[in-house]
Amino acid sequence: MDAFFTADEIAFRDEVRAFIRENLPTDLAQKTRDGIHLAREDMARWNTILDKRGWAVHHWPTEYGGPGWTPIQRFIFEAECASGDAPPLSVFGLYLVGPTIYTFGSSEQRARYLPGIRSGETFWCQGYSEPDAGSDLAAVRTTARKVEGGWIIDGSKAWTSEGHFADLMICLARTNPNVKPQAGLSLFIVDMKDKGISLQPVITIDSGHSVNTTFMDNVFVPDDGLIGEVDKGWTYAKFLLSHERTNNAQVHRSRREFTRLKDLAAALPGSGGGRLIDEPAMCRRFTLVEANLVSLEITVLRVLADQTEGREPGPEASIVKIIGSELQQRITELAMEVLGEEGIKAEHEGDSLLAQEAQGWTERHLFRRVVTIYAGSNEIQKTIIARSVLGM
Amino acid sequence: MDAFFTADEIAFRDEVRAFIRENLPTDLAQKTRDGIHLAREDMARWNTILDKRGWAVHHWPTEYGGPGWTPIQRFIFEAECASGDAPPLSVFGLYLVGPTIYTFGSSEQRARYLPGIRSGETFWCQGYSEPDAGSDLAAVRTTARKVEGGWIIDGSKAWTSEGHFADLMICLARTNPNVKPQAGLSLFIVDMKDKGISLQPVITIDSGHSVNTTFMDNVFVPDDGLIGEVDKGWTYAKFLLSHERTNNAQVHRSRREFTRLKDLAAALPGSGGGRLIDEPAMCRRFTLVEANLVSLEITVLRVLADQTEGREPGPEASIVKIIGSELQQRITELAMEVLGEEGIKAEHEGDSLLAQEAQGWTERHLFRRVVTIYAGSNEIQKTIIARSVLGM
Amino acid sequence: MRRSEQTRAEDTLLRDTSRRFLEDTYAWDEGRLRRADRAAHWRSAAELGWFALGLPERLGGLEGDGNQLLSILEEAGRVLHDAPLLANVLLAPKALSAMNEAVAIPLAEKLAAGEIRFAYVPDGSLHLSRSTMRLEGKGSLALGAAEATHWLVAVGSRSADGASLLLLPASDAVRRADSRLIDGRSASTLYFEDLAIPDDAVLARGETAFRLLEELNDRAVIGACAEAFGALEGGLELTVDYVKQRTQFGAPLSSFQAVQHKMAESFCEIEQMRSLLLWGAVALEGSPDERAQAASALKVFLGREGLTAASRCIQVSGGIGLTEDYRIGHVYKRLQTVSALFGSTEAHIARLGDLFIPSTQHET
Amino acid sequence: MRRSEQTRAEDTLLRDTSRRFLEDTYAWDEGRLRRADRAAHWRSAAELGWFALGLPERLGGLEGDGNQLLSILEEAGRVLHDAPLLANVLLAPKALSAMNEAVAIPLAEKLAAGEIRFAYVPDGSLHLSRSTMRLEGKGSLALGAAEATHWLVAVGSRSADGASLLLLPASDAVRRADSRLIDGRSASTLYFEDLAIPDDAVLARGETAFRLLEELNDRAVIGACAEAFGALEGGLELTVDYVKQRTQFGAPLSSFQAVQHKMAESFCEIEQMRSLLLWGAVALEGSPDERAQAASALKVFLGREGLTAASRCIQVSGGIGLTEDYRIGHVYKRLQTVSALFGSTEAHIARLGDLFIPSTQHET
Repeated sequence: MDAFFTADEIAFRDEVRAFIRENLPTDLAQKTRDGIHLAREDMARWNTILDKRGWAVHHWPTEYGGPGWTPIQRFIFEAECASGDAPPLSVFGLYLVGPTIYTFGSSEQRARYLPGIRSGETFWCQGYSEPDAGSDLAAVRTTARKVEGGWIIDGSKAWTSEGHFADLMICLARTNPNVKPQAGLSLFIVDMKDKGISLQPVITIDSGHSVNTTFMDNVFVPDDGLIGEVDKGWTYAKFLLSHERTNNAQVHRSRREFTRLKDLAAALPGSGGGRLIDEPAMCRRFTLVEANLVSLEITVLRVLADQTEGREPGPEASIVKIIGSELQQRITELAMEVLGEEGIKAEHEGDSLLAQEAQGWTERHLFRRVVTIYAGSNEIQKTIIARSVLGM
Repeated sequence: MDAFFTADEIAFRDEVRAFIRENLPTDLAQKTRDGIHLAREDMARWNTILDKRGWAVHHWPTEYGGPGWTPIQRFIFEAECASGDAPPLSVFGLYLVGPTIYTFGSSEQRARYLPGIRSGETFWCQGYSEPDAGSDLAAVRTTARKVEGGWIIDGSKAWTSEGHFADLMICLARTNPNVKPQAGLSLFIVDMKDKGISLQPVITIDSGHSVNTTFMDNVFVPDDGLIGEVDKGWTYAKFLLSHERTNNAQVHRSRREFTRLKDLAAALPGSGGGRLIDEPAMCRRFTLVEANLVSLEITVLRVLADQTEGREPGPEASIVKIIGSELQQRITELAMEVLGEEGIKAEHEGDSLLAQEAQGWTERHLFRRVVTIYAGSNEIQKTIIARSVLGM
Repeated sequence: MRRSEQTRAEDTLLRDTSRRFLEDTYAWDEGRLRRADRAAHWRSAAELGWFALGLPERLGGLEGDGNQLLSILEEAGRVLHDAPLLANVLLAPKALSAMNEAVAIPLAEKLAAGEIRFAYVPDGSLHLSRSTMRLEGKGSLALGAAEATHWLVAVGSRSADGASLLLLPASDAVRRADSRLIDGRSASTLYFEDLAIPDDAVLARGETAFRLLEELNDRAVIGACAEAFGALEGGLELTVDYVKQRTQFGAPLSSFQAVQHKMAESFCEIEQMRSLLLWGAVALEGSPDERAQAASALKVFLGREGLTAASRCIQVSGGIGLTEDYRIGHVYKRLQTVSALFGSTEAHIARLGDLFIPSTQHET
Repeated sequence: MRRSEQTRAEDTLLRDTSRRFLEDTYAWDEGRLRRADRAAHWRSAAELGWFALGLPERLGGLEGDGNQLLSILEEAGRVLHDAPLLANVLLAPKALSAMNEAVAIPLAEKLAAGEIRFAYVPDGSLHLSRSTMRLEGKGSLALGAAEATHWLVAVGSRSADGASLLLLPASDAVRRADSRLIDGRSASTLYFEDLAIPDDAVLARGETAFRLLEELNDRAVIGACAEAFGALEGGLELTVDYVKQRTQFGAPLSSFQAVQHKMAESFCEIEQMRSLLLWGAVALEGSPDERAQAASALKVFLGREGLTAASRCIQVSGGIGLTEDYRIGHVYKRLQTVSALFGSTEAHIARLGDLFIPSTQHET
């Protein structure tokens, strides 16, 4: 797909690649390869390394520490990080909270919260979804009641990823029950160390713990913990979701994992004596996934090229969540076929290539059932396309 | 699948097979192989042959000339007819009109109309759908107005298959505009030679003419042309549709055509020098279709076994339309891959096996887009399953 | 011969008793695995006749037919049963039937009483030297091998030349790597390292063994698919009930056409699988070719349409479907597990291709 | 380099002019084929610069880029154009660029003026004897060969050894079997029976010819997919408009979630195809490997997702979608046609597999 990039961009890619080769600790790369739920300190280490180079908040404006890259450069950077097995950066602080704060927050909030995100010292989690709200954010029931000098928050939040090691939560709460469901919501910064907060781990079907239910009982948030104006939380939350449309495609992670799966299938023997990947049915399945992966990559690049060249992205931006999430599942489904009996073991013994690779794939395969559900289920995405794009 | 049949049933199959071998004229078998829209006289010839043996109306009760077979025997008979390339019998008279008349008609109507259907002399067409009604039969707008000695029918009917050579039509018309849409409909027998009837051919995407739009302008139907009671037409029409649930699966036609396609792919060379069917991708696709075809056959047999053994069929009866129609399309899609460039020619020259087979497959492939639409589109079928079977 | 799901109602007593017993003792519940007294449960199953059902009369058995045997496995699948029923209900009785009666009768008696337990060890790379009678190589994943008293070992299953079926007493002398599978069951890989095999451990050799190994493996496939089918059918019921209760955007999920159609599609797939399972049940006693076709068709359908049907159930359930505490994920994992055991989906597609589309050489 | 559909707006004049011209002269209408004055239409296309666009400046051409060339074919596809534009817009200019200038310049001039017409004859079983210079065998379906004045004939395209690219004057001496295709276009099979080929008809031989033939065929694939894409995109618009108007069960079809989601799925497939087409456009001038990948990926996508998208449009349209008078069936037939030309879907999957997953031998 080189034909899609300019010479400058290819030179940029080489620079990023060299930096990662020289600066990514090998143990971090190994940990990234091994599992899907990374520890906070591992993510923080890499964040700090990037921050030193000025690359940690690569999609933020330069005034908040961003490197001033074009969206295409960010694509290249992320692709190189993924293919070099760099740990993923904590998604909430960088992609969600940071932009929310520099767009809608006060200058005090910017000064107080942005540096910690940039350096990787502060970890955030998201408090949007609720047990009874699911994809329907307007149904949020958590309340924030005005008191002297601040707000009292009560309620519970579902699917708090990384909540068990986050310092702060960005939390959507109902401040006005007397208006339309969407209108009475506000956005707060909640300290996770508040004594009113308790977490219940949610074990997911991969048997891992990355998600929690968060209970908030009489949690105090001072006045300066309100982001922007009261009752405007819905607008802020929607703004952010609509401006990070290509993130959920997870194109770089898919490319990296697919490459790894290809390598694995090329290293394993097939039933006929040759390589597994050369068995006709296997080769055909890999080929079809590759064709879909390329088309996803280009679709994402179209969106980013529009942004890079100063245009509003076209309707293709609305499909990347759907096609990206379906592809992630196709890749892990193919992995299960490649792994065979090794893929159904809950733990893997021995140091064979197969056993080493299997753990990560099995976890990923199970956990990735989530990607067609979260961030607006694919059914909701299709309804949005039909209504907003096709005018139905 | 022999394990599914009793010894008696296998003996019956041999008897039917022998009869077809001895009695089906070779030119009729050839015509059946060549195209999809057969001429009236060809269907009639085979009907007459079967009638002499007492097998024409094989699913009718014995009192109206049926042979008294079990539903499983009928399955076997139909399978043998299909695999022996016997022409299809005219579906409307045998499957729709006959049962309607012997169930709801008067004894005069039975005496007058059933013999012609049995012998193949009379051809019927169906007048249910309308240009604006589609799958929504309750929206029928054709009216029947009571006059001295009969009724005057005005309106139009869509998708009148075989209307251009039918003698009679069974026609759903509104007799009472002042009740709920379903309640005010009646069923009439309309003479296609009436001067008020005009037909407009509808050329379908296979470029064939088997379908018409029928315009009825002041068509007179005598009183004895009303079937059953006035305003009960909806009930009669629904009764019939619900009692012929396995017909739309077209399992025998699919088996026959799939066998033929396998033979063709075994006779054609592949790119590697061997047989086309042995190319791995081709073999895999044939295998997957075969697995689906077997499961359809058994699903249909389950329904028929229930009927044979005196039970109401279970919920599996509601899926055969969906899975049968999807399979028909998969088979012709596979045929297009087998045919390659020959499959996209509108006409085929030469006497090569490929050219000879291509005409029928190309027509079928295009025309069969209809099977997921007609007789209650598959979307409607899914809604019915969700509501009636799953209680959603 | 049963040609319809409904004829199973004729086996009302068996099915109802099984279901009641399983729902009482094994109903889904997070604490179940810790609580269940596995030994007592096994004895109760024996008392219900589950292990005698597949044995012929001459071995003191009840001579049940394929549908009856599969109905037990299906019911066990519904509650996501995790004990190794498959080998003891469906495989061991067949193997014992093929043995010398003098040896088989006491074993059959103990099997029926729940006193011994068999595990089926599918072939991996096993080789038995005819001259030295030494066994080398490893087996494929064997469900319940760690708890078994006897191992039915498939050796050299790829050709009639090297094929033999062994019955070995479970032994700690054999290296065993035990694994918990993602669906909660236990399975082991057995490594045989130059193990001496006594003559009387060889139940069959050569062509006879080859045919018997094919039959055992087809039975394993059909039985495992019956368990998976039961799980899937229960999973659809659970999901349909859930979407009727769960409200989103002001309406029950079950009122959305997209959810309705997804469930209808899963229903279509499940009913087709049921059809193949009915075929599998009669084919258990049919010709080897028909049995092989039914087994592979079932396996392929399970690994494709079955998994799709299960993943749709997770999808419409939303977040709860991703949690370990909720049942539907375990249904999915059961299907995923069965889909990898006894030959992969692609391996069964290839085998089915050989059966459905004989090559020119075979034809002549 | 264009990396987004929207940058095509920079070619506003070209695209708008093309669309207006095509909608005026070629808009869908049952009588269109009988009415259109094909010769006059061709001259107008030449006046718009369609045939000069792909020619280099040194041959008097406009040196348009891949996106511009494909946009013409895409627009032609939208109106289901049935004249052989592909060979004259995208292939002949490339072949002429590879020729001796003295010969190429006058041909390029006539091509640009619409005075001559090329047809591309893909290889079937063609063989040119190096010693006798006799051509034997048949070509694959050649679009517009009956109306062409010149044939670009691909010979021995399977290996560098036997490869040559020929430019032959169309001749009645060559046996030609003309066919109407299901999408309304004309194509011919040419049978060469011991035809003497003059030396100057050979544009390239050996390795050079082999690479050129690959390039021409990839261009044919990419161009044909652009036409099909235009047809499909127009088909989706037509269908969405139709379901908004069509009422069933008391509501517009477009209000049913099942219909909405089907259209959204087709939209996803179409946008992915557009992405591959943007890749194809830049790849026209990229490395041979990248061009081959883009071409085969497009072809595979068209034959699978593209056809699925089109069949969904028929499905939601209901009965009218099955009639010859309505446009959507012709969209489907256009896609079906392109899917069978220039290598089948399975052939391109196999080729893509070789490109994406190099075998061990190639790697070493």
